[in-house]
Amino acid sequence: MTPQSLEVNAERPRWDDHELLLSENRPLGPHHLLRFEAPTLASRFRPGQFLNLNVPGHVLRRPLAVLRQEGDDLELVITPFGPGTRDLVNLPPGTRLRALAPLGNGFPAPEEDVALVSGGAGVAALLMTAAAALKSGRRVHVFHGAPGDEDVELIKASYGELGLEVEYYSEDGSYGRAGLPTAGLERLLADGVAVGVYSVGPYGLMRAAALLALEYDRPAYVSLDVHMACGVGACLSCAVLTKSGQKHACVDGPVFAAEEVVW
Amino acid sequence: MTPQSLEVNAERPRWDDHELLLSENRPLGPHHLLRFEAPTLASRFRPGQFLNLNVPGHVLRRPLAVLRQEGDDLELVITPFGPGTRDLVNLPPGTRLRALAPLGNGFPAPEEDVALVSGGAGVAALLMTAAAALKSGRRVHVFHGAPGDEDVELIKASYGELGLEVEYYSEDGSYGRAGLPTAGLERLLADGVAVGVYSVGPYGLMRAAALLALEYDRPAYVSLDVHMACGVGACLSCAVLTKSGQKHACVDGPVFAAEEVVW
Amino acid sequence: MNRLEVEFLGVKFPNPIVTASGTFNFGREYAHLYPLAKLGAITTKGVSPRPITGAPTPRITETPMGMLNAIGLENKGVDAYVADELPWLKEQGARVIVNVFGDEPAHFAAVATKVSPYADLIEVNLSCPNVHGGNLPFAHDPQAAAVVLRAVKDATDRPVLAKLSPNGPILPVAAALEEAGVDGFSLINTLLGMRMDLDRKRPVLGNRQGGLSGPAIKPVAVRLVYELFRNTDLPILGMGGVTTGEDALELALAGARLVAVGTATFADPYAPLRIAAEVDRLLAGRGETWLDWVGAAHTPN
Amino acid sequence: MNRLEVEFLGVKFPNPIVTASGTFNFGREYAHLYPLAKLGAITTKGVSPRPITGAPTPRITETPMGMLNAIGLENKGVDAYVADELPWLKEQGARVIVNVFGDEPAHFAAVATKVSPYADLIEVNLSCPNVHGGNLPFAHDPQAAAVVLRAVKDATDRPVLAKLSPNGPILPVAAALEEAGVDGFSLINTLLGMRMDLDRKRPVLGNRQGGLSGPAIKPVAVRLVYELFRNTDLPILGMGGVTTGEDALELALAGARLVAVGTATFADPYAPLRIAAEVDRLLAGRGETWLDWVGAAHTPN
Ligand SMILES: Cc1cc2nc3c(=O)[nH]c(=O)nc-3n(C[C@H](O)[C@H](O)[C@H](O)COP(=O)(O)OP(=O)(O)OC[C@H]3O[C@@H](n4cnc5c(N)ncnc54)[C@H](O)[C@@H]3O)c2cc1C
Ligand SMILES: Cc1cc2nc3c(=O)[nH]c(=O)nc-3n(C[C@H](O)[C@H](O)[C@H](O)COP(=O)(O)OP(=O)(O)OC[C@H]3O[C@@H](n4cnc5c(N)ncnc54)[C@H](O)[C@@H]3O)c2cc1C
Ligand SMILES: Cc1cc2nc3c(=O)[nH]c(=O)nc-3n(C[C@H](O)[C@H](O)[C@H](O)COP(=O)(O)O)c2cc1C
Ligand SMILES: Cc1cc2nc3c(=O)[nH]c(=O)nc-3n(C[C@H](O)[C@H](O)[C@H](O)COP(=O)(O)O)c2cc1C
Ligand code: FES
Ligand code: FES
Repeated sequence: MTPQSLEVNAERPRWDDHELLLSENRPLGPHHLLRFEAPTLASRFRPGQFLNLNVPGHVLRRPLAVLRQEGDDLELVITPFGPGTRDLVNLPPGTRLRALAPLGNGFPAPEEDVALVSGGAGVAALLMTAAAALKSGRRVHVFHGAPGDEDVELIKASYGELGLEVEYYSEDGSYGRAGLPTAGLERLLADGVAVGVYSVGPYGLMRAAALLALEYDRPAYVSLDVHMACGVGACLSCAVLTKSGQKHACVDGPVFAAEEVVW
Repeated sequence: MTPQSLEVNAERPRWDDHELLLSENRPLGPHHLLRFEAPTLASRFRPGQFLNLNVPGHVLRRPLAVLRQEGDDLELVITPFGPGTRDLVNLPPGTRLRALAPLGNGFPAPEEDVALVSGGAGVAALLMTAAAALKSGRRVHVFHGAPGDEDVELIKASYGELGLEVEYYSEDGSYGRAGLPTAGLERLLADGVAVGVYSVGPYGLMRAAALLALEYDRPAYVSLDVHMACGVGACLSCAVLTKSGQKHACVDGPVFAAEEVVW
Repeated sequence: MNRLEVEFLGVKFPNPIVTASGTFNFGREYAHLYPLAKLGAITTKGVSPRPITGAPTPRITETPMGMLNAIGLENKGVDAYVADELPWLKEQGARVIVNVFGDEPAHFAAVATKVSPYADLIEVNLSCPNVHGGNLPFAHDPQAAAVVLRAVKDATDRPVLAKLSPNGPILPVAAALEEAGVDGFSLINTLLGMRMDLDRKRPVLGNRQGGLSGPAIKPVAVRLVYELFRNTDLPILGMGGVTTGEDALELALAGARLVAVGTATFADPYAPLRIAAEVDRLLAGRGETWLDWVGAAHTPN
Repeated sequence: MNRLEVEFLGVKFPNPIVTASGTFNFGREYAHLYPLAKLGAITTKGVSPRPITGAPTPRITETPMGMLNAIGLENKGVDAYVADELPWLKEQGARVIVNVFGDEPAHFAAVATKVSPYADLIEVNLSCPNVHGGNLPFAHDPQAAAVVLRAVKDATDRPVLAKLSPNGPILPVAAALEEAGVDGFSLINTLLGMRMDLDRKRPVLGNRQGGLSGPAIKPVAVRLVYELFRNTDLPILGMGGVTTGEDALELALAGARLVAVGTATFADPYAPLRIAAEVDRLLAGRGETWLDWVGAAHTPN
């Protein structure tokens, strides 16, 4: 199926092409935190939405979650991966970029306590949900996983700023607990704690978290990472197979309920 | 013929790939003056030589004459023309570039008084010859042409700094004398003044200056503007037809004696 | 004076810049940004007789100044578009070029008949594989292409463009299509290409290979439009990597009467309108019109 | 351990990165920068029986992440190179691939015979027009290409590579060449393209059209090497837009045993050595060798 049209989904905020001014770019371990002035986007993002950011010298924009938004300021966390993100994390403050935003459906507001299961820059897509949950008085359990200790600074600059305690898992045991963050989630769920599960990170991590939540009959949401060109429903590149047919991550997602996804 | 090999032309200075740090970039009317720190190139350029400068995001380097060199500092004048030069004149100070240099044969040292006939950024290729002539006590006559008054700042920042008076010709009569700078050259030659003629600018201007000099039996040199890829004799893109066969502007030129060129 | 106005096969276009098939869907996604009637025209996503799910993901990846796509012709099928999208699109006042395809001549024809009421022009995508012809695309088999074209011509009263592929010689196919009664040509479709994922040691795309588009292919587009123009009197809709007004004028010089913008729209949803405005500014500076440029690189100086 | 060492048709290369024909002349221009023996090999400028003056200028122009060239096969002719350049080049200790062409089979053969004493491999450029075959390049006429190849094979004891053109289908030509006894393939030569000069309303290049090279064409090169690898057991020298070690590994995954670097050398004369060093570093990080990558995208995961 082609994406639902804007007419059908009227509450989706209308996106446009906005100008962003890079005001700060600092490394957080292997990641970079980029802060922008984006007055025309002030308060436009819901938790889990994203923008499609241009990169000078590149033909396509890059989809990125919004870590934080305060007034005119907007922050992204970018992990250099291929040519585009490598160029992005090298841009000097003062650079003007453009972004299609706000895009995507975002996470549903938590209706109970939440468990966040993140890996790498997946934190970016979860932080606004964490803040919203705290604001509405929910408890927030955080399980974060990484190959080693490289995400410590990222955790501090994100969950840390909200005063959240993070159960950190490293695969090589170099920091926090050894193993995968789904171990923490499983313990929590096995203890019968009633949480909604939100997971963003590598596919394997999201899948494991989603299957655990389904096993314990808890609601769970993931943000799927699909290669995108337009970001707005026009190119059909971001197909996702769901139990109700083929969807498109940029408009029908990137957030999907765990039980909807064909894992 | 392929370019003369380095072996054959032993006095040609060996080029290499050098790093340049852009220290200043200021407009001079429609042109830009770019100043670089280039310590590894200090005192390497002879008048009329050029470098092949990289432009971020472009596959080929761009051949550009050296306006001035003092110690570690090196200055270029660039007229935005196509995508590459447009990008160059927009680079912020602090940008690091690379240049193959020094390239080309350069002008022969003046053996008598000289007449310079320039158009646009052609000034860049002539200024070091002007300085050398003055230093060896020759008289320097300068004729510069432009469509209108747009080259006034360029003239001030180049010939002006050497204390030279410039006979400025504008085609539309908006500054200096109305007409073409070859009018001034012709007057000088008709007066029987014994000068060597050096011309750099649009093809038509160089051709007219060269033919005048030949008519009055004066030595004349031009710097031919040919599309170049490698800049060092390897790609054979910069062919020039001369009376002694096909030459290549990057190594056998860019300077050619007027009587050698098949106009 | 409208410098940009151009007539093409009897249809009036307010400006020559149209969207390229598959890069603008049916226009709904961009309709809140500007009135779609301001575009020269919209070329729709390719429409087939029945719905197609498309290729496995990843379906796109970037390359130097280009992108590869292997969408796999995903579409909802002609009936859904005739029900939901095409009437809406005509209501917007937009000129509409409907891109059609199938896996045999009768299927192309069936789609053409159904979309005709909403189409100003029909564009026949010949790059799809000919399932009964050893999967060689119609675009590379002059006789098969001609059979498709004749079937479509019989099925519609709208002018029909054949969309040519740069992955094989175009002139023999163009000649066969002209013989079969085609009204005009559009080109170029994408060049086949591939990118490798070094971590997985595998092609990046789910479909392994995909179609290369964007500025990287512009020189190939300019050359093929130029060559075709020398060999036909039929009008040409040119495309391939157009991102600026200067790019559109390059294609016009080569012989394109209309110019489509595809990949550039992903990075800038306003691209088709911006490019039309840039062309207008360049022409105004010279006191010329678009038609002064169409094919001008071929006329004696 | 030398991770980069590779044997190709009986010749040992210290690393798989060689220069591409026409982009390094005969090496003399770069010999003061580094010992030419450090390169995997040098592929010479194309050599013809008699001197050729070449095409009118401009002969090159830039395009988005690419360049067009129409040098027109300028060269001094085989006798001059055998006298002045090839003996010198062999003295440098470099491995040498001599690129040869002509306008009929006997001319290719004559050049091959003369250069053989200095050649580790002979590369036959089939992209030049077949003057007795309606000017269709040999590369697009399987039978004509096979005749050339047989003539060259008879004229030399060196292994012979056929250089394929991406401007037409490659598999039929490759099959005919294999039948004719070719030892290996090199690809891709340039894609035909064009750029317009908006001021003159004319093609930029003196020759109007030229060959597109550089990063823009890399996806096309990866695809064609990949397709050829699936259809032949002969070794492949791959090229097209390689600028980094990652690019070279993409071509290796597709099936290239040697990789040539052309256009990148214009912007960085150290490019072939830098790319070899980058490949070495990437391989070292994984404890792998170059040969672990050659064709690896085709093996079951
Ligand atoms: C909704 C969403 C939110 C994201 N949020 C973040 C974030 O906050 N921080 C972060 O570091 N990364 C995030 N990503 C992943 C990020 O978009 C990719 O890492 C990036 O696009 C890769 O580009 P590249 O040039 O480095 O790699 P390349 O492989 O060169 O990219 C080539 C093309 O493929 C696409 N692509 C490649 N990998 C991915 C991928 N994993 N996901 C989507 N498209 C891809 C690119 O967009 C580009 O069009 C997000 C992805 C999505 C879909
Ligand atoms: C020896 C020499 C010295 C020069 N000195 C100066 C100078 O001091 N200041 C200045 O402004 N310009 C100078 N030029 C001209 C300058 O090199 C071109 O304007 C520039 O290369 C154009 O690049 P572009 O990207 O703007 O245009 P494009 O047309 O996009 O360039 C595309 C390609 O064509 C080549 N090209 C295009 N026009 C020219 C041209 N006129 N001459 C040579 N190559 C060209 C470019 O190098 C590039 O490879 C000189 C040229 C030569 C040969
Ligand atoms: C994502 C994508 C989808 C496309 N889908 C179609 C299609 O359905 N039918 C078709 O004829 N061409 C399709 N094309 C090709 C374009 O219409 C166009 O011919 C090509 O992309 C070159 O133009 P560009 O470089 O401006 O994108 C598609 C191109 C892209 C990038
Ligand atoms: C300026 C130039 C000259 C070339 N001359 C030849 C040639 O003489 N013979 C040949 O077989 N290929 C020639 N080629 C093609 C290259 O060898 C190579 O196949 C092509 O450029 C693709 O590689 P690249 O993208 O790394 O440059 C030439 C390419 C360029 C850019
Ligand atoms: S349809 Fe989702 S990225 Fe284009
Ligand atoms: S030979 Fe002169 S530019 Fe390459």
